[in-house]
Formats: sequence, structure tokens, C-alpha cells
Amino acid sequence: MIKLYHVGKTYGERDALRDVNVHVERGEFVYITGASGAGKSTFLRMLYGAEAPSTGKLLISGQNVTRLARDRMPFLRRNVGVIHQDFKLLLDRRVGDNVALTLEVIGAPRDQIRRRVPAVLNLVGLKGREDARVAELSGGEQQRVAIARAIVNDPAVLLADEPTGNLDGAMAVEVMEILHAINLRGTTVLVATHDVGLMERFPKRRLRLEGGRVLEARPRTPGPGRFEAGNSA
Amino acid sequence: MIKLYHVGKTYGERDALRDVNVHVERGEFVYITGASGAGKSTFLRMLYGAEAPSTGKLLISGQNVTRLARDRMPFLRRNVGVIHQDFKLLLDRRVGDNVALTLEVIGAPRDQIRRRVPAVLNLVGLKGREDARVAELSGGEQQRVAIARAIVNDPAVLLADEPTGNLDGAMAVEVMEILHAINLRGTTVLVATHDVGLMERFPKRRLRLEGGRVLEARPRTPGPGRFEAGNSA
Amino acid sequence: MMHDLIRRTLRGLGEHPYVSVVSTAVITTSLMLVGAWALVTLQIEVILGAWQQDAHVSLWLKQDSTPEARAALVDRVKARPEVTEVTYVTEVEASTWLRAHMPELGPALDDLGETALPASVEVVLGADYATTETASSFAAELQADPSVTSVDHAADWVARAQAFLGLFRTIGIVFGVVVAAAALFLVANTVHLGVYARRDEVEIMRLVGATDSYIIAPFAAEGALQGAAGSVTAMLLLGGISHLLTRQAGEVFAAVMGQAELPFLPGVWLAGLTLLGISVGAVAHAISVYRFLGRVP
Amino acid sequence: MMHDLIRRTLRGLGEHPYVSVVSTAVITTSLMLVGAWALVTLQIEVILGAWQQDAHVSLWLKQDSTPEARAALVDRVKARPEVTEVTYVTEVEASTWLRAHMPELGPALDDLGETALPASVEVVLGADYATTETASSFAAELQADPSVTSVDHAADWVARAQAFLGLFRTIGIVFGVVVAAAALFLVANTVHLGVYARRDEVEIMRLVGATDSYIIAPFAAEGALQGAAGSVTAMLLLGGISHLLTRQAGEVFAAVMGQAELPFLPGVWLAGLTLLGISVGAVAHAISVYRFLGRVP
Ligand SMILES: Nc1ncnc2c1ncn2[C@@H]1O[C@H](COP(=O)(O)OP(=O)(O)OP(=O)(O)O)[C@@H](O)[C@H]1O
Ligand SMILES: Nc1ncnc2c1ncn2[C@@H]1O[C@H](COP(=O)(O)OP(=O)(O)OP(=O)(O)O)[C@@H](O)[C@H]1O
Ligand SMILES: [Mg+2]
Ligand SMILES: [Mg+2]
Repeated sequence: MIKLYHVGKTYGERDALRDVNVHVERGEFVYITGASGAGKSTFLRMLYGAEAPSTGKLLISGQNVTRLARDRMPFLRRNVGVIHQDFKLLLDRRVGDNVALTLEVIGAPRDQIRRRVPAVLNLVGLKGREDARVAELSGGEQQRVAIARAIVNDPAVLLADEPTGNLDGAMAVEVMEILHAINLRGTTVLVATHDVGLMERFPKRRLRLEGGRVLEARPRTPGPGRFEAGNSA
Repeated sequence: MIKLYHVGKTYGERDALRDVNVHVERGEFVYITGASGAGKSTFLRMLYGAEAPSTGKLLISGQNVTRLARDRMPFLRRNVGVIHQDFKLLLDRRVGDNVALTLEVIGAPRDQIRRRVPAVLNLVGLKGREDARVAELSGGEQQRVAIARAIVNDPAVLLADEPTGNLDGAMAVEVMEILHAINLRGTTVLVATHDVGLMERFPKRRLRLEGGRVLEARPRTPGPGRFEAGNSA
Repeated sequence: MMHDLIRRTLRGLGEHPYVSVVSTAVITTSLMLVGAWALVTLQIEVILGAWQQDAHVSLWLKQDSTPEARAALVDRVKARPEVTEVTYVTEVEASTWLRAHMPELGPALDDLGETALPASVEVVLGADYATTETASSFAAELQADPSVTSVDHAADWVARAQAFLGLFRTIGIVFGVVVAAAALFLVANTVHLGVYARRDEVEIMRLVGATDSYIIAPFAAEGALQGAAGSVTAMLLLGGISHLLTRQAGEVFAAVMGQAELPFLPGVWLAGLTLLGISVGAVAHAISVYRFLGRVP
Repeated sequence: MMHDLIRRTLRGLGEHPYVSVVSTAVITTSLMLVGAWALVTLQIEVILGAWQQDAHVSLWLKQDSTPEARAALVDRVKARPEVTEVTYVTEVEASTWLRAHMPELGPALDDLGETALPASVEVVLGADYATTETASSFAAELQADPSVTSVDHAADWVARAQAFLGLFRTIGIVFGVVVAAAALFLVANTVHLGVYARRDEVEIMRLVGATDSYIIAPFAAEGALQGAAGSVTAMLLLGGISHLLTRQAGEVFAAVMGQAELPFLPGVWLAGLTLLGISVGAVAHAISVYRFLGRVP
């Protein structure tokens, strides 16, 4: 599903990522961890084409994202739901409009939008807030709008960048359960997170970024994963 | 230092806060907790005059914030450092400029600014990033710029809204240690947070918001605090 | 699809009323400048036309030429394509005219009798031929006629008037080019600043998988609506000003142009200005959004 | 303090080059429109002045009036405040003039001898008195003089010319008001959109404890700089256009205005336009920021 070959990313003098080789299978659930500034967001941004790798090759569903023509990019993104670390919501618009955006863009029929949007808002605990302006929401509420927008069209891949950073413990668990449920329906899920507690509660394969390189940990046994340096299969 | 009498805040039909009575002494360290949307940010926003209470009275250092003339507000804010949940950084400017802002506004001399800014950036682990544009930083790095800006002028009161939401565990502990040190120097610190682990590691008085009301817990003994309904002294 | 576009367009207008109002107002202002220029130019052209039609040539006849020769001359002149009007003025008529127009000459003319002035053929040249060159060559040719003493075609006056009007035309065209360029520039930049204020919208739309044309369409439609509203407002305002001006200065226009009604822009021009407003609004928005899209991955 | 303001102003300009360039360009464009209007108005006024000075009155004298009576008349006319120039034209001079200017009358005049035309006193009225009314009352008064047969003051021509020029002035003033209002409006709105694009800056400054005047100052200074740059650019461009126009159409100007050099705006006007640009830039920025501050707690 997702294949990175010798991918590196340099910003001026800084190496954000170095010789990253990662394969993620269809339907996998993977954590991306690492300290602040380790390159987690950069890694995810390359997967939805917001950033081009400086070196290496990057395939999603067999498509070379680096070589993708500009006018094909939207069609890639329709299959990739993204929860951005800074939400990227339209603050002046209503909650419902923000979530509907993903469906409108693919030309979904009006009545499907009217059905799906409240359902998914209900799922993230924002029932009845459809008509509130996003700017008026609390930090955690905005984060949940971002989550709702990313999952509303059942994407093939879901990229979540710190999806629980602004949520309290109980809400974070709820969100992880939602992501888990989506994963069980076949969606490939990548979650960048700091929250060790959550990773322990939902043990999955972990990619740890350190010094621009990837350290791999597979939870063969429940409990905290063991990290190994080097490439993954 | 900070006194709230029967403070309520209503947004349209929604009650964000109801009959809140809280006293915070000079030099105290207080956590504000509660679920997403409980009113933590609203509580803090009232303290720096970004939001007026709908009912009740609010005093800081004996000044009635609600009645403060518009042209006195800047002078209140110069004594109140704020780490905003959404950072409120100037994304197009350099890191150093953002941090310097707090000092420039009070007319601090140039050489003091040149001394203080790198020192405080060093403290939050952003040594050498002074000339980077904020937009180019990772989420956690931006959060640390926001922290640096709030503490650079040694404010009398520090209001931190989820200051560790985008930070990994080790960095979060570091930031808490910084806030703790500032508190030891006499600054009154209020931290809105979800992070139960951190609160247990640095046990302090907690105000828990629930249904718009305040539940109080004082860590008389180390370990998780016990919550009691009702007003605090 | 269409319904969706309309909904998105109206939402865009409603969400940024300030930006929409400013863009519309700038389009209005710009079109008013262009329209005002067109109106002034039109008035000057009308005056020009009136003056040009006045250009005429006098053929002064020899006192001893025969009536037959004179009649032949009149016929020959009439046959020329440049000529719209020919009047034969006898010696008596000329004296009467002079006496009526210059009464102070009266005593002097009395001594001369009825035929103080020579007879003449007064020729009015068609507006198309009323240039200095045509009049001069026409005059030179007829000067050769045996019945003609001299030809007077007021060359100086025509040259002076035409130079003057030419100057006005030149200034007018330069001013028009400046105004049109300024108007286009202003609209383009205002629209661009407006889109700049909404750049996060463009970025977010692209992030959720919208195609470029899907993003551009409602902006272009919004621009077209603003252009339509702007041009209609501009023409109403111009019409109002023009009407007030006519009411206030009716006699002056009457004196100068022989008509009290200041003619307003003809229908084709109005339609053209509306079309201009609509297309400039739409194209400026489309280009601006396209430029922002270029910076979004 | 001052040093800090300069630093902050330059930073603001450098950080939003696009917004700064657009604001400056709009100020330039607006001042060019105003300046071009002023320039055209000035030219027309120059032409007006030239035409008005031409206004003159002819007093035709009785053939039998005595040289003493004529001399007395000339003295009396000379003493009047309206009069700038008096020329006494004898019968002989008048005939010579007529012969020279209307050669086709030659044969007719030959029969009349040297004194075909009456003598006259040609009076030029000062520009201040060269109105139809003054000329008319002046004429009426002198008509009563015993040596005068008739008075000719070209009332029609003066009235027509003045009506025409009045029309131009009216159109010019209306156009000027429209242009000035449009210019002010455009600058205000462009600046406001520019500040709108930087509204987070205003909000954040206020959040960290900046006073309103501290926030406004660099914006106003930036506006003043943009205004200065805009007005200088506008005047250079206007000067360039004006120069090109003179080179291209020198003979035309020479023919119409008796001078080949199109006069440029005088220094006071240039200083005034610069000052206008600076203050509009500064004030527009200050007002816009102040309005945004009203929405920030
Ligand atoms: N556009 C950019 N220009 C320059 N440097 C950049 C840019 N984007 C990211 N960086 C740098 O690359 C490094 C990795 O950034 P990234 O956002 O991927 O970190 P992260 O792992 O997501 O961190 P966090 O947990 O704080 O969000 C950081 O040091 C950041 O400053
Ligand atoms: N300007 C506003 N208009 C309307 N409702 C608002 C406004 N600001 C906040 N609210 C509502 O008030 C409630 C409290 O918001 P607040 O931001 O204080 O929550 P919070 O405790 O900080 O939550 P979080 O942990 O998610 O940041 C929320 O339900 C929010 O939607
Ligand atoms: Mg990140
Ligand atoms: Mg909050």
C-alpha cells in the first residue's frame, strides 16, 4: 500500500528525514513516534503530497507520488483522509460545512451529505454542534471536527497527526477506538503520536523516528514494543 | 491575587461557566482540568481580558478586570504571560522576533532583548532556531516558541493553556519543570491540562471544571488529588 | 453540479461580505472612470462633428464672368463628391449680407452702390472631406477656373480648430489609456488582495482533494456577479451625474452644441461596459486563485 | 523609541512585500489620476487665459468727427480701469488691413480709394474684465459718445467661447470630484484589505500587551512611506507622459497655445500632491488598524 525507498528530506541545511525505507501493508495500523521535531509530520506530509521528498521514491497503491502530475493529486487525496496537527479547518464556516467539504469535493449527492455529516459528528461527540462556527469551538472540539472531516468519506488511507493532543484521556480513548474501528473495516491507518499510554493501550506496530532515521518496533507480544534499528520489510 | 466571585459565562444558549468562585493566592500553582469543552480556555481567557464574564466579578491584583478601561488593558497583559492553546504566533516572522515581541512592547532596551531571547529559547530546547520562520517549525517547536514568549519577561502571572499538548513525554516534563521553577521564583501559575500523568508527577492544587462548575481538589497528601464540589476559599 | 456551484458562490459572497463589497465597489469605481471618460470623449466627438460640418469654401467670382460661365461652375461644383451644399450668392446678395452683418461699414458701402462685393459660390464640404488637405486641394483646383478670382477656404481657421481638437483627442486618448490601465490594475489588485485574505480556503480545499477548476469556479462566478453588480451601479451613477449635469447646465450645452440634452452612452457601449465588468471580475478572480494554487502543493 | 519605530516599520514593509507594493501602486495610480486631471485642467486654464485676453472692443468712428474729438475719446478710453491697450486705427490703416486680410475684396476696394473703411479705436480689455457683461456695458457706455458710430465687441463670439469653456470647466470639475472621490475610496479600501490580510498581527500585538498607539504607529509610518513613494512615482510618470506628449505633438501645442512646451504642474502643486499622498497613506492605515482594534478585546 505505502512504500518508501531511501526517502530523505532536507530543509536547507537540516536533514528532517534520512534514507527512510518503510513498507506499510494494506489494512495495517502503524504508530509514528519520536521526539518533537523528529520528522513525524514531515513523514505524513510526504504521503499526501504536501511535501516532496528530497531523495528517494515514494509509492502509494503503486502510484509514484513524487512523479504524480499536479492535476492527478486531488484524486490521490480523495482516498487519503488527513487529520492535520494544526487542524486546517475553515474557522469562519460552520462545523457541518467543514465536514461536508470532503464529500462535496467528490461530488457526493446532497442527501448522502445530509445523512453522513451528522452521523460522523455524533461519533466524535459533537452531536448538535453542526451549526456552530468552528472559531467558536474549544481546542478539543476543533480537533474532533478535523477527525470527522478526515473519516467522513471512508478513505482507503487515514493519516492522523497527533489526533489526541488536545483531548482529555477519556475522549482520547474514544477517538482511538474510532480509528481502530475504521482500521478493522480495512482502512490503512498511520497515527503520529506522543501518547505512550495510548500506544500501550492499543498496541500496534510502531515506527520510531530518531535523528531522521526509522527505528522499527513490532508488538509481537502485548505490552510496550521493542525497537530495532534498520529497515522494515 | 486572582479572585472570581459568582462568575458565569454564557455563549448564546450555552453556559460555559456557572457561578464560579475561585481564589488563587499570589505564588500559587494551580491546574485547571476538565473534559474537552468544559470551559478551561474560557476560564483563562477571562483572566487576561480576552473575554468578559457574563455575570459576576473578577479581580486580578485588586483590579476589576471587567471594568478595566480599554486603554489600561495592555498594562494588565504585560504582567500576565499567556501560552495560548492555538499558540497565536506570527507565522511569517522569525522565532526570535516572536519571543522578542513581549519585551519590545514594554520598551525593553535592545541589548536586554538580545540577551534574554536566546537564553529563554535555549531553556525550551530551541537553541539556534532563532532565525527560523515560525511557519517552518514542527507543532511541538511552535508550542515551545509560545512558551518562550510567555515567560521571557518574567510575568507576575502565567496562564498556560495545554502547554504540553504537542510535546512528547520527556519534553513535557522539561516544560513542567520550567513552569515549576518560574513558580518557585514567585510567579502565580495556572495550567490548563488533560495530562493526568503530569499532574501526578507534579502534584498541585487542582480545579476541575464540570458542567460549568468548579470542583476543587487540594493535594494535601502526595498522589492523585481528591475532588470536592463547592467553592474554594 | 450547477446548483452546487450557485450554492458555493453565494456562500462565498455571504461569508466575506466586506471583501465582496470592496471588490464590487472597486469594479464600480473603475468602470465609472472608464465610463466617464467615454462619456466626455463622446461629447467632444459630437462637438467635433458639429464644427467639422461648418468647414466651407467660398469661390469669389470675377465681376466680368458671364452668367452661363457661373451656372456651369455651379454645376461642376455640385457634381463633386466632396460637396454637400452649393449656394450661388450674387453681388447684390453679398452686399446685403455685408450690410446686415457689419452695420458699421454702412456709410462706406453706401458710396459703392449695390455691387460693392463680388458674387461668390458658397460650398459646404461633407464632414468626411472637411480636412485641411481636402479643402486645400479642392480650392487649388477651382482656383484654375476662369470665372474665379480667388478661393477662400478659411484654411487657417480649419487648421487651428483641427489642431485644437486633435490636441483634445490626443489628451483624451492618453487619458483614456491611463484610466483604463489604472482601472484594470486596481481591479486586479483589489481582487488579488481579497483572494489573499481567503488563501487558507484555497489551501484547505486543495488538501481535501478538490481539483483546481472546482476551487476556481465559485471564485470566478463570484467575480462575474461582482462585475455585473459593479457595472450596473456604475452606469446608474454615471446616468445620474449626466442627468444632473444636463439639468444644471442645459443652456450652456444648448449654446455650445445646439441641443440641451447631453446625449448619454448608447446602448452598445452600455452593454459593452457590462460585459467588460463581468469578464474582468471573473478573469481577475480566476487568475488570482490560480496564482495562489501555484503555491499550494 | 524612534529607532524602534523605524525598525518595526521597515520590517512590516519587508514582511508583506506584496501588500506594500499593491498599496503603493494603488496610491500611485490614484495620484496619477488626480494629477492627470490637474494637468489637463491646467492646460485648459492656460488656453482659457489666452482666449480671454483676446477679448476686445472696436469703436467705429464717425467720418466727420474732428481729430480733437478722436484724441479726447482715446484719452478717455485709456483712463478706464478695464482697458489694457488702446490703438487708434485711421481710415487708411483700416483699408490697408482689410486689403491685406481679404485680398478677394481687392477689386471692390480699389474703387473706394484709401478711405473705404471708417477709422476706429481698438480696445483690449484686461483679462479680469473680459466677460460678456463688462464688455457689453463698456460698449453701451461708449456708444453714447458723439464721435462713435457703432461699437463692435464680438459679444456673440465671447459668449460662445465662454459658454464652451464653462462647459469644459464644469465637466472638468465634475470629473475631478469623481476622480478624487474614486481615488480616496480606492486607496482606503486597498489599505483596508491589506490590513485585513495582516489582522492576526494586530490581534497578537494586543494580546502581548501593546497599546493601540504602539500598534498603529508602524502601520501609519508604513502608509506615509507608501504615500511618499506613490506620489513621487506618480509625478515622475506624469512628467514622462507629459514630456512624451509634448515631443509628439509639439507643433499642435504651438498652433493652439503659441508655445511648444506643455507646462508641467507647478512646484506648489507637486508639493501638495506629495503631501496629499503621504497623509492619505498614513491616515488610511491608521483608520484601518483602528477599526480592527475595535474588534479585538
Ligand atoms: N518548511 C520547513 N522549512 C524548514 N524546516 C522545516 C520545515 N518543516 C519542518 N521543518 C523542520 O523539520 C523538522 C521536522 O519537522 P516535523 O514537523 O516533521 O516534526 P514532528 O516530528 O512533527 O514534530 P512535532 O512532534 O513537534 O510535531 C523540524 O525540526 C522542523 O523545524
Ligand atoms: N466564542 C464562542 N462562542 C460560542 N461558544 C463558545 C465560544 N468559545 C467557547 N465556546 C464554547 O464554550 C465551551 C467551552 O469552551 P472552552 O474553549 O473553554 O473549552 P476547553 O475546556 O478549553 O476545551 P478544550 O479542552 O477542548 O480546549 C465549548 O463548548 C465551546 O464550544
Ligand atoms: Mg508534527
Ligand atoms: Mg481549551
